[in-house]
Amino acid sequence: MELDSLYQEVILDHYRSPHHKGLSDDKDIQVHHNNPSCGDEITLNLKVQEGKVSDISWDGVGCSISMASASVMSDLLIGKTFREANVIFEAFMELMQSKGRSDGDESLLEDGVAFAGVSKFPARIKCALLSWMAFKDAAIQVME
Amino acid sequence: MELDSLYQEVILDHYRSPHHKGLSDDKDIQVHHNNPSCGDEITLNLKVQEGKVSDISWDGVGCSISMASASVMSDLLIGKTFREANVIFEAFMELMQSKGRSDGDESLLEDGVAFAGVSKFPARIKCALLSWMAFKDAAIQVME
Amino acid sequence: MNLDLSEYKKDFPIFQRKVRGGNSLVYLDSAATSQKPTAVIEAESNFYRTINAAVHRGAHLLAEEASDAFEMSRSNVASFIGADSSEVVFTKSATESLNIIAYSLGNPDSRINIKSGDQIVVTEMEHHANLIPWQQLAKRTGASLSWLSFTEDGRIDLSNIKDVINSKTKIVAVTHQSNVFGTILPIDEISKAARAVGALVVLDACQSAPHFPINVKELDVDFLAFSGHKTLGPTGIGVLWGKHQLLEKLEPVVFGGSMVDSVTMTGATWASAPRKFEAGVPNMAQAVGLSAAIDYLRSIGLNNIAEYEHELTKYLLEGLASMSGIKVIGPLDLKDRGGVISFTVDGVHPHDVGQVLDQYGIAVRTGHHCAWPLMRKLKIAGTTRASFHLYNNREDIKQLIDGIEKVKSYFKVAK
Amino acid sequence: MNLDLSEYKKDFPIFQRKVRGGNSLVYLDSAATSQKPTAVIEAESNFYRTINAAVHRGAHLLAEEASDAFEMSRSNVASFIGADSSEVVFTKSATESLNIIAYSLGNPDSRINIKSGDQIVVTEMEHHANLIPWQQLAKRTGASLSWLSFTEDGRIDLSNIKDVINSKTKIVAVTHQSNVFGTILPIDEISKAARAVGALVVLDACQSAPHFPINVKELDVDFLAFSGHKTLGPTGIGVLWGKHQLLEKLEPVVFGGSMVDSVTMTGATWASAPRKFEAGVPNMAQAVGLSAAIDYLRSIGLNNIAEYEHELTKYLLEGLASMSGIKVIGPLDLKDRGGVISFTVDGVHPHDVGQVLDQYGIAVRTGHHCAWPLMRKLKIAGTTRASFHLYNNREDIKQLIDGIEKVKSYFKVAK
Ligand SMILES: Cc1ncc(COP(=O)(O)O)c(C=O)c1O
Ligand SMILES: Cc1ncc(COP(=O)(O)O)c(C=O)c1O
Repeated sequence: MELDSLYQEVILDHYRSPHHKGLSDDKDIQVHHNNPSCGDEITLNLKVQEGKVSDISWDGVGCSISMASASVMSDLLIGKTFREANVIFEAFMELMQSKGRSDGDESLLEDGVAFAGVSKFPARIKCALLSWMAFKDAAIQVME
Repeated sequence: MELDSLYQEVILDHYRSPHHKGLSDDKDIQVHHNNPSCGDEITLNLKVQEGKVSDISWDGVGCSISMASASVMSDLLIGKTFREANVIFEAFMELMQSKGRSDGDESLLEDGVAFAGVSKFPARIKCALLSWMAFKDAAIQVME
Repeated sequence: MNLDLSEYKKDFPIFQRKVRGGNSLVYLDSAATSQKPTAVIEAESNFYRTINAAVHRGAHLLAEEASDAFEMSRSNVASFIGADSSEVVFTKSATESLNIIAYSLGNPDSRINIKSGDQIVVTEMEHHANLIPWQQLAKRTGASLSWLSFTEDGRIDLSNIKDVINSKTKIVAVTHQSNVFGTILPIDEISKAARAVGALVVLDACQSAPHFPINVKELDVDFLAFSGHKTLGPTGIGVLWGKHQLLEKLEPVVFGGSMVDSVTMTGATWASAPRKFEAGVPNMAQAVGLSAAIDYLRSIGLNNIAEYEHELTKYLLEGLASMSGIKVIGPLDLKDRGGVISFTVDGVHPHDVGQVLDQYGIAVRTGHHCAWPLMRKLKIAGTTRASFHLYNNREDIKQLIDGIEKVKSYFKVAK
Repeated sequence: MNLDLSEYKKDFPIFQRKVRGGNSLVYLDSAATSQKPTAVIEAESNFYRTINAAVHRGAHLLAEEASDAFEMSRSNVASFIGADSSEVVFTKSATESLNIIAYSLGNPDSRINIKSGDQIVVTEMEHHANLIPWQQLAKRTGASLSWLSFTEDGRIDLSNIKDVINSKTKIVAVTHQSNVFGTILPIDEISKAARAVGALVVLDACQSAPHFPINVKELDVDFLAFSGHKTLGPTGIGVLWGKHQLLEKLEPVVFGGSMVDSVTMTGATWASAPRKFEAGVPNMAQAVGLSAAIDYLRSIGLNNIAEYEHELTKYLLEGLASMSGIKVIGPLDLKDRGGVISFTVDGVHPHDVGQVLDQYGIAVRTGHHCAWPLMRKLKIAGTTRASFHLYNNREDIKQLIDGIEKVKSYFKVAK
């Protein structure tokens, strides 16, 4: 069923048991983003050490796609340099814009490739991107 | 031709040689009205004596219908009591709303019956009424 | 079902299409926008095909016919709400209607206006369109904004109405029917409180005018707004009604052609209402389409539509009550309640509920429904909302109930 | 005629009807509103028939398809004027577009705004829609309004431009083509003067966008407005274009749903442009219709249309020049001139001219054309105006010329 390409098992697993959820006290910056069309919200804490994403923690309310995406993103980016994080970020963006025509680079995106199906549902792309946009915003702010 | 029912000879005559055109100095009140959709304008001076319309004079720019109507109206109302003037006013209103189904009461409206055809041209009714509305406004103001 | 309106569904061409997965369309999103019968679509296109011309400016036949059609539409809208033609302003949407009132009341040149220290009252269940314009008016003028709250089951809380609507209150702006709860508000009580302190009442009739008979005189309000597109009419048209003597006291808001009495380089004076509120070449084809929508609604009868939707509402509320893990957000009973039913599914986010339903051709709305403060107060992210119009039927509701069961099993929510 | 666009007339269903006296329709009033090709009428109705749903809020297929269609229309409009999608705001009309800019620039919270002592510059040939909003902005803020005048033959008078556009000037709002004279204004020179003093340029493109290719980057302006209904598109839709970085600095004007980032009972924050300027369920079907109009215009080629109208203009100007008692109000030559020709007939009021022409099926506009200050300056009550679009032809002009002769003989004006 078409739906299964959207709600891959990996996504539902992350949704039910999200990683890095719960804001840690140790942070360099906190950002709050929301999706005004559906009301989903995320608060994201970012900690930086020696040019690396040393920690991400987050909290929020949202649909399975947005919450699973925050979980997967945290897994992917923690421990990466900002340069590496940016490559992953761009790869995820590209996947989201692929309209279902890309499977994603699993070596880069790991569990993130499960979101390939989301790109066929235009209304859900912004769900998948909520946490990524929050991260990007936090990263820019922390650089300044 | 349909047009001839609008532009009766009487109307064109009044248009070419309007009566009571040219503002007299002797007035109790002056009003200025316009027709914002076409820009036609009329200034009307009213003089009252012993409950009578003792004089009307006017000036303005406008189409044949509006100018002829001012001319015919002046002829009709000068010398009448306000009560009589009001009866004539109402008769003219009724004629304008008749959608071509009335010939008008010639004993009351005299040359004014020439405007019967105007009632078939909705866009022109307000032309025919410009001076009448100015008169009504002046009469109300002078009463106050 | 006592009343059967099923014969009318065929008048709505959209139901001939198939949606995702080859399913028939089960459209349960009429509170967002309604579908259009052929009569409306054709009224709009026939305007273009036969009499299209700019109204009010014309010395030619088309302009005359277009003006006639436009003004006939105005009378038709007026009679639909028990008003006079001179009181009906065509706007682009209910949102614009409400903004126009707020801007005009904020203009110090209006002969009634809002000043610093005045108070504006809304409710905590307003749609953003009947909240933010008032927030902004308060901000511009130095007035304050207060609100009536709501009870657990989504009814307006009038317990403190005498405190909230007080001697400082100049405007009370409320919705006639909540677009989240489906609750119909007791406008008479609210108007009475407003009248007692000399405040104006603005009614957001977006969710009422399309569904049951309304009459501005009986409602005893001062201004009223509704949208064409929720009333089976075209998009791009809304209605602003205001009492004539009030409209005459107000300054216009949008400036341009056809709304003036006279213009020089240094200033302008205005035509009378409603003309002064309609600058520019208006949405003529849409006005004519809205008029056709009103004719269509009246040919069925607003009372019949209300009764029919009431029965559908009863049926859905009963269906939802029989399911586990479903919470209706709004009144569970049928008293003063329209055909808008919001609910949550335990353990499944509304967006995911909507997505699964969509897979089966069922169109519902999910989220905060532009009533974010309401959601915040309830501490929920949003709801799934089903809303009706006359083209819905029991089968649609059965499909929705079945669909919700599929949602629960898809997301492995305990039965 | 070098270029023949006559094959396109059949695309416009209105030309199948007969008007007063059983005559064919000679429609010469496109500057007021244009006629619509079937492709536009059907695009609008097909929206209702197949994908009608509220955009931007939907978790269902129709909402997705409607949003797609709406946003595609936006991109199409953007590319039509050489802009980016994020810079195109759908409004209800050019009038609304111009009012939105004026209101937003008057809001002290906008990061660019007009203050007491600032100066706004317009021209003396503006349509009321590009004059009164600025008068009102000046009034609200304490700014002053100045204007560039025009020469005898209806061209803009730039002789004192350095005085008029001076260091106090913050906005220069001008028309691209006069809707009375037909003159095309030298926007480059005006922009240059505005740039020299750091003023913003607002262009009223109502009479240009529908008739010749325009590109906002080449024009070097900051804001631009045009109407759908004059561009072969539906009524009830207009376009506001603004440079993205400017739109981002401006506060929204109409408040409601879908334009927010976040909302509480006490305040709200805004989405980014263009969304923040589009409160409420938008005029979706009309946006889709406008997009179809743009496709249609482009399929013929705006350059071809301009050239074709140029030839018609030449033909009419020659025709009028050969008649006695006719005075063209506007340039007699063809340089920088569009297909709008105003004239007076000695001894006959424009309204009477129009009435007689109407009797022969010829639709022209008469009066002040919402440019009353222009008429005052010329000391005339109004003009008769003939204006073209691609569906006109030489035969229409012959009929007009013959019609004018009939007017003269009807009113017994000396030959
Ligand atoms: C030059 C000009 N500006 C502005 C307008 C206003 O356009 P609309 O009435 O479509 O808002 C018009 C047309 O009426 C016009 O010709
Ligand atoms: C209660 C209520 N008020 C106002 C609006 C705004 O209507 P529109 O978007 O048609 O302007 C809506 C619908 O969106 C509504 O449901």
